[in-house]
Amino acid sequence: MTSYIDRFLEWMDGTTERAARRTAQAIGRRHVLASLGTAMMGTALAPMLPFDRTFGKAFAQAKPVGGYDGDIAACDYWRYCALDGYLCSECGGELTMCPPGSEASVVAWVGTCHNPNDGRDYLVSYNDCCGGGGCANPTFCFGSEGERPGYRMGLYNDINWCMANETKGYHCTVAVVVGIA
Amino acid sequence: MTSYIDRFLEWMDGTTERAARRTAQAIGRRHVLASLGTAMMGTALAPMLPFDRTFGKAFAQAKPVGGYDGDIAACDYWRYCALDGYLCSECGGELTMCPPGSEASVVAWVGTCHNPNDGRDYLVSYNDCCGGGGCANPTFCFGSEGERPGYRMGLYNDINWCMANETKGYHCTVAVVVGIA
Amino acid sequence: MKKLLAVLLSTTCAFAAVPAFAQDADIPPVAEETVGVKPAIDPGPNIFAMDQSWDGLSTFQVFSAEDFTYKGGMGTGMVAQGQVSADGTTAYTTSTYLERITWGEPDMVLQIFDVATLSVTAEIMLPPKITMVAAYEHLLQLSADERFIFIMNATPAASVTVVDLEAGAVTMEVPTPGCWEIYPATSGLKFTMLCGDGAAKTFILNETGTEIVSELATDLFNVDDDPLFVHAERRGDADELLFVSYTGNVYRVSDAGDAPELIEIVSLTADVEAPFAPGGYALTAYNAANDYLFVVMHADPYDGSHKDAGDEVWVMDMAVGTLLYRLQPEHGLVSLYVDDAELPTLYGFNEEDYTIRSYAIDPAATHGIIMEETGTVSVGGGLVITVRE
Amino acid sequence: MKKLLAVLLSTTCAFAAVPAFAQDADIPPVAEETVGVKPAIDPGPNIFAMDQSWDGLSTFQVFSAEDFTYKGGMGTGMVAQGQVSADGTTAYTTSTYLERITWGEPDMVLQIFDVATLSVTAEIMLPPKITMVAAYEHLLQLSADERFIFIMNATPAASVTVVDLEAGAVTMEVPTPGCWEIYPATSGLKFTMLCGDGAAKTFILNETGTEIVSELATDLFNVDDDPLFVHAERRGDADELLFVSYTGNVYRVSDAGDAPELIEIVSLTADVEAPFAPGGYALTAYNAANDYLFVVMHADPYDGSHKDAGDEVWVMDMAVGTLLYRLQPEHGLVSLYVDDAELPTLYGFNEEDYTIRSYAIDPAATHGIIMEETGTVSVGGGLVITVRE
Repeated sequence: MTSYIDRFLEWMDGTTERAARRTAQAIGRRHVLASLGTAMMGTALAPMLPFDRTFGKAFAQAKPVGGYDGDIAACDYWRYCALDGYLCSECGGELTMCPPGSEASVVAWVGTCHNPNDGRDYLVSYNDCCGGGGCANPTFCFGSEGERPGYRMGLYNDINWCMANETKGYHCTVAVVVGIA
Repeated sequence: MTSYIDRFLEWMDGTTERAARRTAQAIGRRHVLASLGTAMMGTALAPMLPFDRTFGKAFAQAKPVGGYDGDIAACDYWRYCALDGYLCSECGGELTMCPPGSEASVVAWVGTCHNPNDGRDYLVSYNDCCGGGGCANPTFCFGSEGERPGYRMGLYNDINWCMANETKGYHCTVAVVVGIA
Repeated sequence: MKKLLAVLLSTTCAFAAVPAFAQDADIPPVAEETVGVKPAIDPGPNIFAMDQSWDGLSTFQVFSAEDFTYKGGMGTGMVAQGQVSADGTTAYTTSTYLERITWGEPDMVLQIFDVATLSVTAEIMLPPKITMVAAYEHLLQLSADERFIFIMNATPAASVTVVDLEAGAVTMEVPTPGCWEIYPATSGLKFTMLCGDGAAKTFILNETGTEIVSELATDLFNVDDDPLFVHAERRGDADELLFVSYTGNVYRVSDAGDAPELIEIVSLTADVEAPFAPGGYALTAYNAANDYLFVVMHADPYDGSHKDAGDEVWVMDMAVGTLLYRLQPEHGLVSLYVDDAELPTLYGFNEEDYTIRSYAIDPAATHGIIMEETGTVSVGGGLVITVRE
Repeated sequence: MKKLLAVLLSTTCAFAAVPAFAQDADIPPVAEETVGVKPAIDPGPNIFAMDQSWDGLSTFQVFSAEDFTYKGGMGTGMVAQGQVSADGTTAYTTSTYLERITWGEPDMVLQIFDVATLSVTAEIMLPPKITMVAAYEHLLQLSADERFIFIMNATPAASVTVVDLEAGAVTMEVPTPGCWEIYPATSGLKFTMLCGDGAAKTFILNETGTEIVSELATDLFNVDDDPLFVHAERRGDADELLFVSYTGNVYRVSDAGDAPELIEIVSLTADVEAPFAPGGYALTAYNAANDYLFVVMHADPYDGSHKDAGDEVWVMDMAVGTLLYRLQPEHGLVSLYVDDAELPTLYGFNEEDYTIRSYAIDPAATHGIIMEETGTVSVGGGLVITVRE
């Protein structure tokens, strides 16, 4: 956690020197995103849903778990340790894929979650999906492990991470493993 | 009921000859309405809220009844026999007054309700209030006595009666006695 | 902004580049992933249901008709109506966007969606007259050949906006004073409406949808004594519409000619002693394979109960015009849809808990059961249910 | 349209002209009435609470602080923040209107409301950068003299938009990289922020709000080990801000000078054995008459529990810097507000059932009770509660 925050701080200070191996590729895809509505991996930045807006909404039925290393419909699934939002997997999307008709946020917040299956800690990017229609009966999860207020923007999960997209409406949130912590 | 409908039909057919004593006044006030946000009595036309959107909303606490001839917070209050909508009296307005910040619909639907206090049947105009903010915890009532589909527009309560206002957002509904049936 | 994002992106990638220090060396670590957008919904038959909002986003929801999975939603404006092409690939919505949500300039638009990608492919600005009303199937209707779409207006004066979908443009506004809902004919640019004087009226337009060629009315029903519900069914491919009245009569109306024609009135309740009446929203459904009309019915009707949820679903055999079955679903329903199979699947919307429920209908009661609940799904709204293969 | 309405109106009036045939001649009939608009809300102290929507209308709700009646709402855009002038007559909101609700051109606006009439009196278009985030008090702040208003932006780069309310215009955007939330000083065009490197930073602008005169940071806290909540209190009229940390420390910070200055850190939990920590949203409230800081606390904290509802409300006597009371409201709270009376009224938002609850606080426990629940009202949202006489 601390090392992640150090690195995040370096970015906040503008002092980071690390040139990422896939920067060019990522930027290229970001351009594609704007025109095609497909989207690429999020970034050092952060989160989303404000508070429980599920008031009065029914919870989703269980979904078949196939190929995942846990029940991705349950808020205690290991990747969701800092996820604050509706699960895209119940809004027409998948664990790491936004629903058709929406686009992935170009910025995202990051959590550091412990995977009980292999004992490792992972950096998980929580991208919001932007635009599109509403969900029908999504599970709302509200994890805040390692969460910090907006002064550590990349760890902040109260904010709409569609903020840097042209399409700014919040839809749901995906959880994407972007590295080992 | 039937005589009302006859008269409504006459209007629908464009055959009515009755010149109303307050037409000029009413029209004058309608013009005021547009500029000042105050509003006048509705008309031969009709209803409003589609179906129960209260799902998941708490019901309002009882309000003191003073001067009214019944519990105006209860959906079985006699005037509400064809009211389909949120009670404005619980949205910042009163039984016949829209909440501050909204405007009364310039058209409205009409119900014929029996007043158990005096044994008379009354014509009740259900005006929607338009614009303004939302309600906090309003009672939703859904009466359909004498209601007809849109082919009898003035008796129709599934439609947004803010349709003829410049401000078209639905807020809540008032119940105004406009005559004896 | 672009520069900033480049930095951000590089920072994330930097994280990913940090070498792993595995806790459990036997298990390979989870591979790095990339966020994406699911390019299309999964194939298979779909249930469409409109979740209307009156102060924000309405969603035309898409569920799998096989396992009730939520496939996603088409986001649209306030108080929306929805419609789907016969082949299920294209969806249409009309809705209102106000500049300041509850006030300000209204943009009233027809939006066309590609169902596979749940994406808007075109938007056509409409005269700002479209009716803002609960979801009803016949407020937004395609012409038989799906080249035109008809849109119900109320200002409160009633009219119909005609849009040429090929040209992507409004062709005309048909004045339809006192008439409501649109029942397009099986061919041509022609539709029938119900009117406030108890007539049904057929409007025929020229083939470019720019002129009224004919408008002829026929007395059909008594608005005071036996008003018709505006939700109606076409009897299969026939030039025949089936309307149900508040008191439980089924009106068979031919729309083959230039004017509507009453074929016959048959009663649902004639042979039933206890008082029952139809009620709900999309309260009827027609199954072509068996020539059955399903109707939501409630006991002990009273003036104003015509939108109440029904305790029973009655089945009329239209071939003989008699009541065949009285089915008792476990949950009260306000809207129905049925497919055209010989062993039909019936869908119902339960307004109490906001669910769509499916029922296997076995007319022969092979296993002793005519109606069996087979599934349920929570929805945002379901006053109109549409299913497409 | 005008002609049509004239006909409609005359028709209605015709109804009214029909002579009455009284059923009970002894009781005079109900007089004809006219629909109207209530010109203003009833007088008296008000509770303001933001009901945020992320896909439609947000409402800045107004309740009577005397009897909890709903006086009405100020309708505004999506993901709104709200603020109220010291005298309670003027309200401010910032929010986002997207052309197509979830997509399209964003109008990000400051709207100014007359509280009495719940009406928009002015709207100022903002640079489309305002942060779309849960309701927090210090994202939208008035300058001490209420001539300027400060608006938090995130693109995600942080900055503050400054609006001159007299001129009705944006004067500048202050870049505030890595810093968050706005704590205006008691005088001048000056505010302090918390920053991601653990500093607090004071920004001083020239008197027209067009230039940064000074920006000085001071190391204040450890973001990893003892992060501060961004909800904070001013200690009465003093040039002193009170921050609470995740682990339960109260940071007293002076903003009297050009740079923030740490006065003292005092612990809420030092003398408490069982593990407790602060948590919630507007999780603190300050009462000037008694110099008390109220803090929502929850038992058995863990990494990530800092937004959980609190089981207890702890009261720190700031005069001596020690924990004075541990109060146990019946319902878990996430946000507080307290007035400045000697016998204060405390307000709390219960996220479980979406209610605001009021509590009479009697520090002397005259009747043996320090905290007594006195009222409850259902609300659409209450993460920030504001009360004005």
